[in-house]
Amino acid sequence: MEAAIIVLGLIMLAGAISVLFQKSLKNAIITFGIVSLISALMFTLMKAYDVAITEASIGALLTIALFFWALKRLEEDGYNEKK
Amino acid sequence: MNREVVILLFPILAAFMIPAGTIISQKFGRLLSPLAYVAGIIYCLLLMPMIMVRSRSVIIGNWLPPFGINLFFSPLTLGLVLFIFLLALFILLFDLRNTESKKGQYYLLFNLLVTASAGLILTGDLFNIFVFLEIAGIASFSMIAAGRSSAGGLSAEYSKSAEYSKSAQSPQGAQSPQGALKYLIQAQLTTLLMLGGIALLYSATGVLNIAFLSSFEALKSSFAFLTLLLILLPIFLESKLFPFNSWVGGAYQGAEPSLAAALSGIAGTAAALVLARLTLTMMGSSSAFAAASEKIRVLLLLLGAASILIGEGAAFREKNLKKVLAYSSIGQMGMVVVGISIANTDAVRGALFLLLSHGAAKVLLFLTAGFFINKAGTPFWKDMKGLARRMPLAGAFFIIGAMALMGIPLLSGFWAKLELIRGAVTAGGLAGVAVAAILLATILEGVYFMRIGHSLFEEGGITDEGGVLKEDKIRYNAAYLIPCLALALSLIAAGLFPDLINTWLSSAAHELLNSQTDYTGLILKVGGGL
Amino acid sequence: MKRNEPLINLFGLILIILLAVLVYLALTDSGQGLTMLSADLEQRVSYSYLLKNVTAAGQTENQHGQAEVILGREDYENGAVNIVTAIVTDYRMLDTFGEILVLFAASAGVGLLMVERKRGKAKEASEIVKTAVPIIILFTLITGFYIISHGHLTPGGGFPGGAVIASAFILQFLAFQKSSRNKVFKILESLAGIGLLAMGLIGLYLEGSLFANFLPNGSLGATISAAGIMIIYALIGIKVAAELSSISADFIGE
Amino acid sequence: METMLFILSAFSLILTGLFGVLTRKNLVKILLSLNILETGINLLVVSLGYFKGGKAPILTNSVSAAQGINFVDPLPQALVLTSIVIGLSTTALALTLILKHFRSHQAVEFVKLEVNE
Repeated sequence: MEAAIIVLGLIMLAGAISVLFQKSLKNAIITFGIVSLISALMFTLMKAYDVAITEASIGALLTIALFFWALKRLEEDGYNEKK
Repeated sequence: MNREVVILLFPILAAFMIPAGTIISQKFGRLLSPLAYVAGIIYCLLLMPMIMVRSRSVIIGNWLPPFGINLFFSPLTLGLVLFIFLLALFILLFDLRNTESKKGQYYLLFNLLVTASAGLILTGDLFNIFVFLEIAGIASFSMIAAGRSSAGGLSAEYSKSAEYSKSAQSPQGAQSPQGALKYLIQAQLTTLLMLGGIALLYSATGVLNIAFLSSFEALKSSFAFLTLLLILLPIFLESKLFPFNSWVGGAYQGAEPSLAAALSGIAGTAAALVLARLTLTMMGSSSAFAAASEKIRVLLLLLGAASILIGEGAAFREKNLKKVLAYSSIGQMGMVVVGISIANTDAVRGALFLLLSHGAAKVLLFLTAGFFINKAGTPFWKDMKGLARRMPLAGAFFIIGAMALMGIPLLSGFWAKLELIRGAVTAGGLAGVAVAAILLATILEGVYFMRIGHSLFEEGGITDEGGVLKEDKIRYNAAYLIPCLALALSLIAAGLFPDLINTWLSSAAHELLNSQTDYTGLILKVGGGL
Repeated sequence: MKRNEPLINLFGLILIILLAVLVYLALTDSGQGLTMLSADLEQRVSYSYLLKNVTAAGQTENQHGQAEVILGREDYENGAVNIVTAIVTDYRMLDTFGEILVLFAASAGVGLLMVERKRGKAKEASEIVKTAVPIIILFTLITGFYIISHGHLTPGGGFPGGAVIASAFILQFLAFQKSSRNKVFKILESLAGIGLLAMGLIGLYLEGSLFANFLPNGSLGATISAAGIMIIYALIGIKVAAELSSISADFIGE
Repeated sequence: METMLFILSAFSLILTGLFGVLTRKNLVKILLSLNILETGINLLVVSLGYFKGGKAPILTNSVSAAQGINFVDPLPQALVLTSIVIGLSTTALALTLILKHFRSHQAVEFVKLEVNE
């Protein structure tokens, strides 16, 4: 149990840090999605099943979808990551 | 029966009806919302005699605190709810004629902002405060960003004029999303930290109810300080306290005048009351936070004094009329915070009086400023030369509002500042700094309002150039006159006969300062305890 | 304005480390008094929720004189086996109501502010998608209704269930590029909201306080039990689904 | 011990999010940092209700006979449910504002605006 928490925590921390330092927004959003899903896993470890379901469906899935739709619209408006 | 709670439901019902209603007509929200507040005000007045005699803790879902959530109805809270409902009604009346193109959603959000402010005033539960703060926040970000242009509420002529297209090319023309975004990021950051603080406090005590928290055994000094600081952060932000007020300029510049009035008069009042509730009722005479309350008070006093000086200084240098008013709000809220932090009867009475006086005066000033900006077609007060000569009544309203803010004798602000200073002098010590800050701020306020007033009443000016201000444009409409007349008269009435609200002030200050008998005791007696 | 990235990062890092140290010191201070985690479960309000003895109605005691909750017994406080659901829809209903208002405000705000889409229509979906999507939508809807209707028994309830139903509508937008249902969503939003208020007001009228449960609780653990909670969660589910769908529709655009 | 590990990982996320909000200048990145901060806070809140060996707060036949002692605390979980939905609402609104901001300034950073006049 302890080992699982430590491993998951470290993965989450690494993911969170890489969200901040990634050049590409698309990759950053995907990484954030992974962090969010791992946090849902953490919630199940803490026996918070209601929270885990809500985090997975609302916190991870819908939030990521919103980010992607927004990014797509930004690109349509002329946003370019490389600049 | 806990039927006092119905007071919160009038604006909520109006908000719920708007999405379906706008399918019928875009005007639905604009016409329905004032009715909700008329009903709310009547209901408030019906409740008032009963609540003035005896405060009541109203429960939700038949669960007694600390298990359920309670709303606290006392002369203080019900009076403030009545006050913000009145302000909301006035602002909506002003909007009735002066805005053509606001969508239904705008009124939905406005109703939610007022609901959240009323909820913040009434609620007795920490997590509930967090939820209401979020509602108020989301409603205000959206409404600020919906402002049509940087000047806000400009007349059609102006938007076609050369000056406007010049300013629209510079980034200023569409800056409302930026102000709203800055506000959103800061507000979201602090409310999230507040949630962390609430959870830490819960894990130490096992309750979320303010009354129960305050009657707990002592917390560790450093832990109490940490959690209190985290919990107070978003409230510092909402009450525009010094290091947390960088959003104010951008947000108010983006907002239309009527919205700026709502943010300053309604949301500001609610934030100040939550601050008083947490620092006086929760920390005040309790044992739980005894170790940290002194430090928090000193912090509040210093931040309050700093924001008085910084706010008034910024207002002094500002050229945009709406931003002048916004920055002076920072200063005035600083004075309220100082009064709360001194925590003796005189200071708290002064702070509450100032809260009411500032709320009413600011709404009057913002509505009048909106009227001026609309007529003159420019947001800068220097370009409004001679405007008040053509519209003496509006000019008089502006002068009355400004004098009430300054604290000229015979107007409400005078008594408020007098009691505040009296309280600070009684307290002595560090409060002396606050007295100096308030006096200096009054001088600064006097100078800049004098300059603006002089410019407004100056000879010549705007009428000569370009004929922006045609003869038929200076007619008033009832939608502007009725709210402003009511506000100006109440400012004068409170100044001439301060005894009118004396009973209310005394019982309100008593409730905040003697939480054992007037707040905690009542709720603990009803609630079962753990 | 030129920004010096590494310097700002370093400055931020130092600030964060400082904050971390301060929080650590505050949490591990050795002084007297309550601190983080010093309340055990027995000392928290949740203990009474778990034992369903907030009002002590329907409570029994076992031979040790301790409170006991028995599955299948009738008329426990709100009849929900899932205590989180009981808290969300009953004990702390005002918070949930506020949460709905937050989502309501956000959907109105997004509708008010969303900019028009510049580019024309996206390309038509293929035939395979068009046949497969209705089937997927059907299954998603069934899952959503299941999650909502079993909120009092299993993890789930109105919010995730509403999100799942919304995802069915999102799929439909993506496959057929139609968002003409906006009017329906608006009416549903209004009706579900007014329905929730009506539930609250009936509770106020019959039981004497807003959102008080006025319906029979049924027997603890049965599928059809906790009637008030089921209705409230259904209304929440409809409202959440309508709001999330209209937010998504605004983001996807025409 | 387990609780402490949960709290520690929550704090690490909170601090990372805080760092991101303070140092990033891309608005989408700031928003992602806020979401990381929110995830961290949610983890913190739930972990403050976690007890070692506790069961999920759902009454079943096997646990209802016992006196409900070995459950995890359900109240923080209920609070976090609220917080997650609030987080989604703010994210949606902030993204809308960012899109609007980009339309008027062609930038996903805060732009320095000329002072009046």
